[in-house]
Amino acid sequence: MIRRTTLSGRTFEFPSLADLLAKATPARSGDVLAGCAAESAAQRVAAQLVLADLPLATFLEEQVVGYEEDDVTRLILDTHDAAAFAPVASLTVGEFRDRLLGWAATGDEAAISGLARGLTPEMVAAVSKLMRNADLIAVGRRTRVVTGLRSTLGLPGRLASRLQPNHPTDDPLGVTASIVDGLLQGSGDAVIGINPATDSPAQTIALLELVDAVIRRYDIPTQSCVLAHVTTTLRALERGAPVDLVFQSVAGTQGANRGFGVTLDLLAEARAGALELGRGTVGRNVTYFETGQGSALSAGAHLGVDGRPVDQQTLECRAYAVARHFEPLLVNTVVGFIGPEYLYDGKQVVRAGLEDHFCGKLLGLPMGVDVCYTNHAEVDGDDTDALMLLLGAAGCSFLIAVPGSDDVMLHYQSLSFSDVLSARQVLGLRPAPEFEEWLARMDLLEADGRVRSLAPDAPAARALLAAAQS
Amino acid sequence: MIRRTTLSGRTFEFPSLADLLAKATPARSGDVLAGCAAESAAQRVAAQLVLADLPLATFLEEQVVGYEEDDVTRLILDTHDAAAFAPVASLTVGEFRDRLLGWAATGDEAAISGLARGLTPEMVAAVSKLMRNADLIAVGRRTRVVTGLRSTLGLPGRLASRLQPNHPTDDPLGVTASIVDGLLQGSGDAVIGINPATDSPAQTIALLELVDAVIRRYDIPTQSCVLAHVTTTLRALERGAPVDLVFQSVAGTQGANRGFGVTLDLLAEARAGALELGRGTVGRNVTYFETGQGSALSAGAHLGVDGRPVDQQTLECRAYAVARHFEPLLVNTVVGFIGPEYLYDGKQVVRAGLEDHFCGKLLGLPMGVDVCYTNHAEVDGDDTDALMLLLGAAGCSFLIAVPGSDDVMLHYQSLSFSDVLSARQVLGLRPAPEFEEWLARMDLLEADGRVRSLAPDAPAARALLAAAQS
Amino acid sequence: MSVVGDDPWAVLRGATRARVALGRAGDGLPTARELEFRAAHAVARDAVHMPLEPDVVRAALGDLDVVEVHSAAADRAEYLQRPDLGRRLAPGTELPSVGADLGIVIGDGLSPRAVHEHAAGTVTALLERLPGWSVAPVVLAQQARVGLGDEIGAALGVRAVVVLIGERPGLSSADSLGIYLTWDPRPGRADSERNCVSNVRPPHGLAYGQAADTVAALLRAARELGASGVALKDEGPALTSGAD
Amino acid sequence: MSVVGDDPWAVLRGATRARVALGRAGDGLPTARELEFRAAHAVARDAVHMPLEPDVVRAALGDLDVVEVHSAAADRAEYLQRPDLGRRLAPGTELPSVGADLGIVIGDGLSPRAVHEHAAGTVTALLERLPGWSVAPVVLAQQARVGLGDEIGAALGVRAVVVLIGERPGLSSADSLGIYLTWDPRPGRADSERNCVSNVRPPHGLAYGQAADTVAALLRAARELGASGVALKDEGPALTSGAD
Ligand code: B12
Ligand code: B12
Repeated sequence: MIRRTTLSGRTFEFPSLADLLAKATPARSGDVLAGCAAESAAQRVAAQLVLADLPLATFLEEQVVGYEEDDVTRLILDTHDAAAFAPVASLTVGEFRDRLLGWAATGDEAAISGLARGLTPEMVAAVSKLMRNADLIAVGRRTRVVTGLRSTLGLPGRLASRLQPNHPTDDPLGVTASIVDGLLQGSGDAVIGINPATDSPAQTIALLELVDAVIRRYDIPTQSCVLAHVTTTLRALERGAPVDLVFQSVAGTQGANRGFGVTLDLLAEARAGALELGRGTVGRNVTYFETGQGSALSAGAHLGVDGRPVDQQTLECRAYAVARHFEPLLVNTVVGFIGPEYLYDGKQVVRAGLEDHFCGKLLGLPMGVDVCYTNHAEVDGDDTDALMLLLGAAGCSFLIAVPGSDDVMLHYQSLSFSDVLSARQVLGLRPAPEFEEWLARMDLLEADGRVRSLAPDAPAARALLAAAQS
Repeated sequence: MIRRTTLSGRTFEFPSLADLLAKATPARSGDVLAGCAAESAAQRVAAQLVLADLPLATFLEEQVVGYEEDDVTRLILDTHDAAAFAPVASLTVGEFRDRLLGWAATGDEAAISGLARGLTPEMVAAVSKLMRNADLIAVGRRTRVVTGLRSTLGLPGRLASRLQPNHPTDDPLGVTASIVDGLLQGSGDAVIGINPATDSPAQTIALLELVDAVIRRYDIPTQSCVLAHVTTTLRALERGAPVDLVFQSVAGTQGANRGFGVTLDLLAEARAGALELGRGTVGRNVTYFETGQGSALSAGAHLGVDGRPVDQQTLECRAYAVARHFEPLLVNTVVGFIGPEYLYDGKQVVRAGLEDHFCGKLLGLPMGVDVCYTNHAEVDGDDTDALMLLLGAAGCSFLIAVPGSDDVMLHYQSLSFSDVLSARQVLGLRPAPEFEEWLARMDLLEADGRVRSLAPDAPAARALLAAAQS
Repeated sequence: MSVVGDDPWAVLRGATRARVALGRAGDGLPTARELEFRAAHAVARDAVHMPLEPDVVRAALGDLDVVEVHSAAADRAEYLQRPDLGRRLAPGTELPSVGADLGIVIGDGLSPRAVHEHAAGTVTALLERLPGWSVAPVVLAQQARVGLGDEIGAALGVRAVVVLIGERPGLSSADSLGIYLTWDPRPGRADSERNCVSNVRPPHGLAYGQAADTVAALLRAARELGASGVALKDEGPALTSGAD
Repeated sequence: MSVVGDDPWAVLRGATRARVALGRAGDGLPTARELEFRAAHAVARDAVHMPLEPDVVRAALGDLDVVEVHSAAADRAEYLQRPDLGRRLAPGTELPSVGADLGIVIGDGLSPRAVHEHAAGTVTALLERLPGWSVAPVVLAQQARVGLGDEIGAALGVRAVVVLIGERPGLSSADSLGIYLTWDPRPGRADSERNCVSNVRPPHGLAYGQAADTVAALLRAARELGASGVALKDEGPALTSGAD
């Protein structure tokens, strides 16, 4: 269906829903690469004007990626909850934005958070395209998603972090050193999550056992994860390894997931395996997913109805539909991870990070962000500082942190442990409650709740350093 | 004095203090224009390394702009307070950064804020160049500068705003309409400040009387300002006009101030005139200054010792030394105001806004920011949203706001009245206390302290709308 | 004095072209207002890059003598990045040294549209108010900054120069003309040595006649004083009589 | 097992090249650490743009046959913006259809330095472990992405292709080599149909021998399975024996 509008004397036409969404998206290198980006600022605004007048319900009738050929679309439509959708069913996309901002201003978290299962990724992507950064933040912070396994995540006034202790050869001592460094700086309440350098099940099991031992030794209320491919984690499960969380990278089309070597069934199977272990104390969320704009295009699986390219932000939201089906403990976008071909510079990374957080949360996900950049992109620490603090203000569930911002295995810069402390301090945020109590027990907190800067011979430091010595 | 260092095998030399400061500055189009920007990322880091090891006291001995030929330099050195400097007198620039971050983390506001008169602009510029955005914010929010005239500004947890009701022909009705619109949205606690379209003393007086009448009619605890040239304000003072605040744009060199048509004596004379009127209730700060990176270069007055260009951020800090001498109620940088030749894009505007805020405050100024952009720069509302929220987190004293972000006389985009509401909401900030009470008295606040969204026939709206009808 | 209609907010809207009474969605702008704003931003950005069409201005100026010049900034991209070049004439530019009382420069500045729409009307109104002043041929300058008038004025040998220039385009005001006058123009003049009349843009900004009145008065006073700038004030009455 | 010296933090520092035990200034990084970080960032950015020097690689490969090719991305700027072009051969590229068991592609990827330093050593170690495998001439590819191996492998007519490619340069790891192997390579293969061995970068990353052991084992298993990818797992033991 062709939609059109006139703006200062020029007529703009949008031949399909996918095209309309793509043209309405803020500028992004990945959409230029896909050939679907707006050609001018005027065309972009025109698309936003048309989009604003579109009834939300349109997205239930008209598809961006076909129902027959894509299992993500089927998942979205088949699990759509009409009752949850009812409060906004009669609104246009523009009215939906206004309604969200209204609820956010009055602090009506229940109204916003109750919509999740009634919203489709395309609806959420659409409304985000009409929002400025401040809107994404104002609504994001009033959307509540609480999850738990051995710590509780997503509570108001809290900001958790994933401790990411990667090592280029998965060396146990090296990994342990980074874990200790992170714990000493109050990191790890979301998860201690290692990307394994190799794909071997034996290695994955070794790492799982290593982190499990640290967690048990110090009785830390958190969970571990080894971010191997889900098929590798399945083998670890078979062999009785201590798997807290099943991890997988997911994307927004069936084709892109195939490129990642995953199907919905495989994910369900792995989740069932982890659930069975019953390793949770405060909750039963046993999956962890990573996403990021550009992955579908990178796999050449970004085309929708009639072979038209779908913009990367809409596809990213569709990945959230995959994730939410498996009731995750954690989901994070890895926002500047791949490179400049998808998010060119700091501006695009900041915008995408805020979009992803907002959209994920609105869809009901416990949303975190890996605020990061590669060395071939036009991004630096000033940009990640800005995104980190904006996400803190937006009520982001958790951030990823690595020693000194430098991941020596994945080769990119994420936040450092101290960056997260700085965000908590500036915004008055605290760690997950169970973990905060643990920090206090370990004598790692000052009277004012800040994480102490310890001398190596302080008893607390000595206790934890022992893990890296034994 | 030539300073040098070696970085991954290459030697970098910095022939003068001005050159060292310039090369250490984050990338900025204005420094490229002036011919003093770093030529590579490596050169920039090398300069930062050298700068980090420089004793702070160096800036008392070695000048960037000569003492003999520049009255701003003389002002800086002649009013330097050695006792206030004592706590940091022995530190290098790098150690100074560490010390500031340490005090910020423990919340020691007194230690930071007490330094102001002991610091020179060059010291503050130097340390800012070593800081990331998050550092500028962490320290900025722990630097306390409180001023007052008829409202109190700079208190913790508060964010005030200047209501800027400009009109292309200074039409009284038009100006009043914008004032009413702003008041209805809780704006104006810092000042109701009009840029007059003309330079005529008669016009200036007419506008002063107009705002004074509104303020008296509704008994608003705030102050007015007509931002005419100080010589025009002097004539208005002579003619008995109700002048709350003497305004002037100032810059960081004697030459640039000459280009603006001002001298230190002229500013002192005008301040004395306003002080004499005794129009304050809660304080006696009667001056208001605007600054902004690039103004000295624009006036061709950016050269220092030996005719070497000085970077625009260092010059901006020198403008703060001019401002602080006159005990201002308000100072703000107009951070994206001139155009892309000085601050190219959103990244540069955000960085410069945070630098200016931090540096101004550390020097003891009641620092606000006009978060803005022109239509020839690569900046948009997403960038200003980010800067606005980051400044809110940084404890910025006030922001400038105009109807719908669109200044129809100065032709640029600043924040809108509702943007400021959104910043207050997201960050939990409140207006100046006297003004907040007034809002409550006028029935403009909800129970939760938010500014009401009023129907035009609500009594409060009707009361204020009357001003635009009479 | 304004009449209140059905919508009391109309009082505000009728009084100014500023974006008043937009309403609110929570603490943000309603979608419709937000998108209007974005559309205006797209249009204003285009206005910066629209080229000056000399023939449009020449035609509007009727039979006034016109000389065309170019600043040292080669194109729009260079102009935006190098204001210094916009203040100098292109190398090799020749101008007749006519030695008149007044030189008039029309420069594109940041809004060629302002020049297309308002330059000729303003010049005509100004010349009407300056009987007895000898005037050099009008100089039409491309990629011009205000300071370019200094070099042009000196080359023409005029006692004063008036520069009419496109002000940077605003969101709702993409066609605003600024007038800068400098007594005894020569390279190196500071901005404090000029006077400015801005926002010429009928019907929403200053009318040609109003602007010309002020400029003519300032020129006469500058001739008295032998200088322009901060010492010289527009001592006319307030622009409009006021609403109360 | 590690020895504790005077500084107990040395335990952490000695165990990993990750930036552990940096200390804190308030809640931020101490100035010295912060500036080290910025310096490393400047160096890593340069590593992306350093060009591949084919002669360096050829010399290190000794008398192995080498064919040079270029992807469809004309230069570094295009390569960074157009990953699709980095996965295709430049138009008109000709390769001999040799029909061997194995093709080896060395591609600059995002770190030519990784290729200069580690490609030849890895190839040598791998070939030693594959007695009896027929091997096509080594293809040295500029502006290459991993997927380029599919088209090369198909053109060479090999049963499997191994791509050695410069991983994106990290802050402390600008020379890391990745190895991707694909059974039955042809354009259109998904990444799930390959296997990967990464972080080849002695002494801090994987040693050539370790990497070659894994790749050789995977190749043999792929031949069994008739496929590579997620179904094929490296069933070797954990890399290091563990510290406890
Ligand atoms: C960038 C990256 C990605 C991107 C790839 C998209 C892109 N356009 O680049 C994304 C985020 C999508 C990704 C996903 C995954 N990745 Co990955 N990825 C990397 C990373 C950080 C850099 C790769 C690089 O520099 N390549 C060089 C450039 C020049 O090549 P390129 O052609 O531009 O990029 C291609 C390859 O990077 C390839 N690729 C990327 N990851 C993987 C993983 C596998 C198993 C394979 C076969 C191919 C592959 O996909 C790209 C597009 O074709 C490496 C870490 C490292 N040190 O190298 C990990 C790494 C290669 N990935 C890894 C893993 C495990 C995965 C996942 C399987 C995780 C998961 N559990 O789902 C998924 C799915 C991969 C798949 N089958 O598609 C592991 C591989 C471990 C191993 N020995 O098998 C690595 C080493 C990191 C780690 N240790 O965790 N990855
Ligand atoms: C940008 C700007 C500035 C910049 C100029 C630097 C720069 N590189 O552009 C800064 C921030 C430094 C500035 C300062 C001041 N400005 Co101013 N400025 C403007 C603005 C917003 C746009 C000008 C424009 O588009 N010019 C067109 C381009 C193409 O010219 P340009 O060569 O690039 O820029 C030159 C002129 O803009 C000139 N200029 C700028 N402001 C002024 C003011 C006066 C009185 C003069 C003579 C020249 C002048 O300086 C620039 C460099 O030579 C106008 C508003 C408008 N609607 O035009 C106000 C405006 C011109 N400024 C005004 C004023 C009052 C001032 C100040 C005197 C304020 C004060 N109290 O100190 C100061 C000092 C001016 C001086 N003597 O130097 C008034 C003039 C009123 C009047 N009729 O006299 C205006 C109309 C705004 C207003 N109503 O308040 N300004």
